[in-house]
Amino acid sequence: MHRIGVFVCHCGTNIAATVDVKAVAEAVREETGVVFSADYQYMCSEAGQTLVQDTIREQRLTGVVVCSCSPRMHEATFRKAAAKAGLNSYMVEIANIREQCSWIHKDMVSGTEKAIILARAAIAKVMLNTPLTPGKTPVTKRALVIGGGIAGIQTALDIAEAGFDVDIVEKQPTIGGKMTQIDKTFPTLDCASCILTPKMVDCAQNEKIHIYSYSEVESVTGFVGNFTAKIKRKARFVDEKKCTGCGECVEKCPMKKVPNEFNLGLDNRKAIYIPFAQAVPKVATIDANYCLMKKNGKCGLCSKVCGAGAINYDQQDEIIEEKYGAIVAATGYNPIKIDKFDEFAYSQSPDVITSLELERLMNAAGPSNGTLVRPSYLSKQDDHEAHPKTIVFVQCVGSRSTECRKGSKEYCSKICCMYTAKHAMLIREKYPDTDVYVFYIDVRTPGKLFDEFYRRAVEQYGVHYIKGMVGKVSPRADGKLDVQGSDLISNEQLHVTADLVVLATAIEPDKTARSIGTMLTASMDTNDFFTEAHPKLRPVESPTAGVFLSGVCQGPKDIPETVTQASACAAKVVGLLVKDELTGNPCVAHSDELMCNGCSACEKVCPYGAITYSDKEFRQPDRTVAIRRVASVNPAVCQGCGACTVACPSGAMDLNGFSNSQIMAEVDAVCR
Amino acid sequence: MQEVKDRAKQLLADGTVNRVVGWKAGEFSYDITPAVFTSAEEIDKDFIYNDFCAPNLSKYLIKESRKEGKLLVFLKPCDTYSFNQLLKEHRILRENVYVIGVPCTGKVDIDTVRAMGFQGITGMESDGENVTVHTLYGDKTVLKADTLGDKCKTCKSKKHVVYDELIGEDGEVNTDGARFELVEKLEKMTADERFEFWRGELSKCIRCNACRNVCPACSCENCVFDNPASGIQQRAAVNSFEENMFHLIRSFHVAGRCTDCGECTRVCPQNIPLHLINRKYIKDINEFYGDFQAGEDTETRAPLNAYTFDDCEPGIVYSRGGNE
Amino acid sequence: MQVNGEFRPLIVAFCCNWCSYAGADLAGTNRLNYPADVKIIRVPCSCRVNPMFVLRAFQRGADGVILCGCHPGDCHYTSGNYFTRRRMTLLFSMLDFMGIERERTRVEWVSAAEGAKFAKTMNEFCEAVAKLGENKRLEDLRCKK
Amino acid sequence: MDRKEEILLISGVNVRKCMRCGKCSGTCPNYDEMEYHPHQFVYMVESGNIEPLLKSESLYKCLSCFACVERCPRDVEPAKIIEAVRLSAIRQKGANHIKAENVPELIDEDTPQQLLMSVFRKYSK
Amino acid sequence: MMFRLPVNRLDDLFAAVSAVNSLYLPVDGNDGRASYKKWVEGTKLSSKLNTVRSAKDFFFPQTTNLCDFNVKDKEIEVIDIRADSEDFVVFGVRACDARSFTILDKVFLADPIDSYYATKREHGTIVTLACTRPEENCFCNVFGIDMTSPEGDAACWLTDEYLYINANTGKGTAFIDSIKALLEECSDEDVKAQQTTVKEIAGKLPFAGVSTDYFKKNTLLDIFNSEKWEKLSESCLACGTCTFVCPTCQCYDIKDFNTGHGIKRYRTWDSCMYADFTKMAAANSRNTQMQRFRQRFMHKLVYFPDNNNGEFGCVGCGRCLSRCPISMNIIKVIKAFEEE
Repeated sequence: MHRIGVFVCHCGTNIAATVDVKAVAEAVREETGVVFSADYQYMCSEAGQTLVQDTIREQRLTGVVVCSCSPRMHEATFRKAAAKAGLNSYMVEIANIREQCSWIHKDMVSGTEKAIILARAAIAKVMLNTPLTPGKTPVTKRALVIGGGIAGIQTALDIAEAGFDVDIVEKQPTIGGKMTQIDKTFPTLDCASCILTPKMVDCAQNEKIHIYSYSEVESVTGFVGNFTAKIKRKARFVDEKKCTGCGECVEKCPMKKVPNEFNLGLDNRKAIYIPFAQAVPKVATIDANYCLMKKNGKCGLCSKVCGAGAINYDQQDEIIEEKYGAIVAATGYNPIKIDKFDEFAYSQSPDVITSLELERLMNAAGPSNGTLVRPSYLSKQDDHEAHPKTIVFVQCVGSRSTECRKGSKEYCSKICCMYTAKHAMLIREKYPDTDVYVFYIDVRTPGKLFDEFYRRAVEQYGVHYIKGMVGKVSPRADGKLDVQGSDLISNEQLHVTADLVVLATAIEPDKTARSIGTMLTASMDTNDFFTEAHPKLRPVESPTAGVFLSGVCQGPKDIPETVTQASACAAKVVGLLVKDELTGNPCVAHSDELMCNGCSACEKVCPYGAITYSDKEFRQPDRTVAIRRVASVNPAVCQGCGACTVACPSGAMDLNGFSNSQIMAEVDAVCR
Repeated sequence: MQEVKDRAKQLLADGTVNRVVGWKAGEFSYDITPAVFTSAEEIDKDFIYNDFCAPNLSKYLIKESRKEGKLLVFLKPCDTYSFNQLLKEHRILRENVYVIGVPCTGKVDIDTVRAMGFQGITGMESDGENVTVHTLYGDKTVLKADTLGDKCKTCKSKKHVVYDELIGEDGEVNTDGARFELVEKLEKMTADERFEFWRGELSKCIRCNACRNVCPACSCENCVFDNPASGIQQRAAVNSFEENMFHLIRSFHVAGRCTDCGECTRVCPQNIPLHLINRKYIKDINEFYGDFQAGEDTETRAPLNAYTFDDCEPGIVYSRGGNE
Repeated sequence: MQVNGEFRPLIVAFCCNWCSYAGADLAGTNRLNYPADVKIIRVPCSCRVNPMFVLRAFQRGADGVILCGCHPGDCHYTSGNYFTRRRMTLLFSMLDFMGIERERTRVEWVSAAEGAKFAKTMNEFCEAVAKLGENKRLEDLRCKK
Repeated sequence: MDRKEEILLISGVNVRKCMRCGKCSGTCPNYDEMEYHPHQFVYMVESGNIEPLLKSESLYKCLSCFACVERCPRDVEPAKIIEAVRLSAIRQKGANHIKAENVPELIDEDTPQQLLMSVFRKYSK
Repeated sequence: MMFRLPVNRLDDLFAAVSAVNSLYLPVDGNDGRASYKKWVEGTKLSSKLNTVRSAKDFFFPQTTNLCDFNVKDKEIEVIDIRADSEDFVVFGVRACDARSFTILDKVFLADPIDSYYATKREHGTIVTLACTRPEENCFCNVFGIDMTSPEGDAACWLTDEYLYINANTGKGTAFIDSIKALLEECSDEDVKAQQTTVKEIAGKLPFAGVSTDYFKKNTLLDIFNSEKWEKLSESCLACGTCTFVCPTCQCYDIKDFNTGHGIKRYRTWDSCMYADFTKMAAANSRNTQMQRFRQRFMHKLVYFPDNNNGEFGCVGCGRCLSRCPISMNIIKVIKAFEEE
């Protein structure tokens, strides 16, 4: 039998001025199940709460309705109060007779009448409430960071700083990511390696951080606080523990013609290699596709010269299983492939390059040792034609474009305007005799000191910015490039003879992001960027609890922004890991297996991947046993939106705290 | 069709399947019953496939495919859509089913024939073009096209979307949109006229559940209308509200899943054009969210379990005509 | 419902907890009037609203039903209101198809900051429904007093 | 229907998709011959400033090579707009070009009927 | 005593009856199917053999409000909502449906009497109409019903020129008295002639020779345990179509509906084909569709005759034959057993 107590708050005159609170208290006393009702000056006050608690004890209440201000104000207050008096906190309902009644109505009669109806609805609902206990799950105090670029590094460092173990999984032989390939950073023009490599070293030396380089995440199971990941450590045929990174093996390796991915194929490396001097871990890796020993079993030079005996041609891939409380996606980006953009002749002329290639050409550790040369002259850098006299930069190559057939992206890649200004400026500074043209659609420079930077390129360095787009680049027989573009300001078609054309290529999420997203049941947009839990308020969390986003995998961003987000992400991870156990929201969905059809409709609409299916045996009414596919909800992952309850045609899915019967009881009560 | 019979016997004989789900001849030519055949003798005696075999067999597979051994089922083009949809919802175990697609040129509907004025129909024969009707009061031959039921008059597809083998030629998907003509006609009426129309139709409902029980999309283990806990359990259509409620909720539950097989209207003892309700959903979905045919494949997300950022707003309903 | 010889509609408003319910609270905080005919039912997300709740409200005597949720793109649960949008578009289109007056149903996106919009929406909706008069087409006579 | 609507209808182009990058004009092989350039066609049609285009020789200078269509990053298809403006100009003059009663005298054994039909369709209102 | 009325004066007859009591008769709908409608000026009698739903509806409607009650804590107030019943006439009932009342009466008028049904029976006058063009589905003769001389309070025969009418009961006599001004007394020759012709057709009906002997000769348990049920029921959809169009099915369920300001207790037709039919607290007494399917036919062909001097619970109206979605029906069941 229900024993409901109803408490009507005056809220001073806030409610009492427009609602006859005594009449409300009296009216609800007539309701079936109500054994007590009272009005009181301030229900939320210490005394008001004591009144509730005393009544719960004296009247042995099974449910409490407080008619007061919005539940958004004091629901938690009254729930706590009830719990202290021994009543389950979810047996409390609030009737909002202030914000949604007394404050909007002027007339005492209709105000009172509505307050009574709202109270009845709350009573009808509380009669169907069931005591709920939030589930508790332990938290594994270790984080996994997928991707070891600047985003992953910063996130890992910050998590480690807070005292938690963190593993970085990086698919390349070294951490560092794209930033290692960049020469200088805008808008300060300081050297990228100079600021990045100390952080890489910090990672290596931090005892809380474990780096799995040359490794990939194979699978992830579990949920927030309790993930299990399988990590594949790809065989690098060099024992990481023994290798000292001396480079003797690289020196001796006879296989010299391997395209060097670090320099984007502008030069070559050996079959055994260390990507670059400051690599972390500084360990050699054998490229099995080129190694003579691996290919035909003849050579073994590296093994012979290795003093540490680190070479192991028989090394196998290794799978490591580890438990994590939180997972960070920091999978980064790549420039898109531009071989379908025939108009820019990228595939036809070596002197048409991407901006990232330009970074390598300008870098002291690059293929030209920092001297800007036309790639066609890389092998004859002394030639007087080697240095480009006229350089054309083309903006928005593959960005802001709907030409999906070419691999274009509809979004703005965000970083190109700034790095192009940087490139133009650096070139004009170092080689003042060079003419630099930048064809742009718009110049977008929001950011601290960004527009000033761009204006400096124009005003101090004399870079020619042309509002218009390049329509066509044609290589000439003499190796020069005819660039034809429009100048929309002067309404002319321009023809520039250039020595070098640099394409500001769009960036896209790394190809591995999609499969990692699937593994993590983290939602992604059509461009394969990870989706945030909330675009404004939860920008570094995935909708999947326990999965966090760091860096460009969430959307294009520059280095300062990446680092900001990486640290924010770490803060969120730490906020999770610092807890010993997670207290769930008990208002979650649950499936009645006896009614479930296993149709997967609920799974399709769940934004959190909280629903899984399994085949279960059921005793049929005719006493035979049948196997059916049924849904179950992981209460630790479910956030309680209720989308599944409506998608479910059989009504097997229901939501605690907002059940079908509760809402319908409220509907009935307000319509009575 | 002897070929169909022979193939069934062959597959039984070579052990590919241990039973056949097909159609069984009745007392007259038109009272066909879905049945399970386990031997060549049974097939010889009772199996039939002709222009009167309207029942869609796919829903039986929910139960049948969970039994021991593999079964053979014959599916007409429109039935294959239901089959696919049930596969998509994990209701049929595909590995236990051998599907043979059989051709269909539209099925003769007994109620349509009766509505043509025939009484005491003791038998019918179809040669594909014409149907000869034998009655207690004499014989007469009519055009087969005039005898088709609602589901066949506006056939959506003669193409089998799933099968292990095919008997006869595969046909084409019908894209002429003719099936939406009646829906369009209703849309053009005033709200009052539409209300009168539907009140007139739905007030005939006797809540026998034939539409629900025959519907391949209504495959719930326990229907909300049978479940006292659902809050909307109904034993009978007590009044006009409950008549509306049943058909509104039922159609909403199958929206985006209904393949438009037309069985609901075919079986309705009160001749209520229930398929129009489902077709309205299909038409709306096509117009609002792009063309979608439930059961066309087993992968595409149902329109109600999907969204795009720029879907139309519900206000689109208010900006359309037909509100005078 | 007749009050002093004047027809007053009964309006059931389903409001999502995170945006529209907060928007309704804000309307209250700012003392923005709207008719007492509106009774708000709180749901976690607009996507919690089952079509059967809407029909239930009409059955029990509501003259109009309005759903309020976060603006598309702002859903607390990322995607809930996108499903609501499809579901209710189709349901309301069907009600219209059945000849139920289309002005009796509405979906409106109201953010937590849009107290004024909430009040304005409710005023407009009440007026529109009042013009239609009593819900006769989806009523359940048993529930009439 | 006003001129702009007519052109948009004929071409089927959504000029609002243009982001003013100028790549069409950057790519146009007959740029210098034209008084108005592809991007201007798009812009001027969008702003309804169509009279100058109708009077300009540029209409007939476009080679219909479709380079602009191929290169446009937003799929605006400027050449179709130019073609539509051209058609619009022809239609405007149309009524004077050929009348039904003139057709019989044009018929001779060597002229395919189809040609006459298309001429009739294209050059009359 | 036979009376007649020229066919062209049928409307006058209906008008005269309607002037006193509500009159219901089969009317063609726009879909060509007949259903009972209340007569108003302009209503035309259907030319169809029979209605989709049976005349049972008038006496045992699909739903009946039984009473209202209000609950306040532990107090219950019961309100009898029955209004005074008015007399009514159902015209055009066929022989099969007329017989169904004999069967329903045995259920509802046996002790304890169902007062809701009894009241309706008391106030209703059934005027039957003899069949002239039976359908292939008709098999009333299997149960000894003569379609040419229907039961009911008064019976009618329709020829091209006249409507003949003859009273079977006191109520029927009263009915004829009430419209006597329109009628003329006549001989029964024309009626006899029509009966002879129609009986000849009836004798040739496809099911004229179907025998029910099997169900008389074999024991309940033998029939119950027969293996045939499995096969017969395998494609049953478990819908209630057969039950709801059946003139003799009489099972119902009692439900409460909370209106928000009181409880309405009502009864509705139920079907033994439904999974939750006679569901009890513990479970369901019939767990499989085979058992439920068997129940319906056992009831009509075995249980009911066992309790009612061998009278079958079926009148052969043929509705279930034409309406079953999967064309499984009582004739196929009878024939399957008779095969032995």
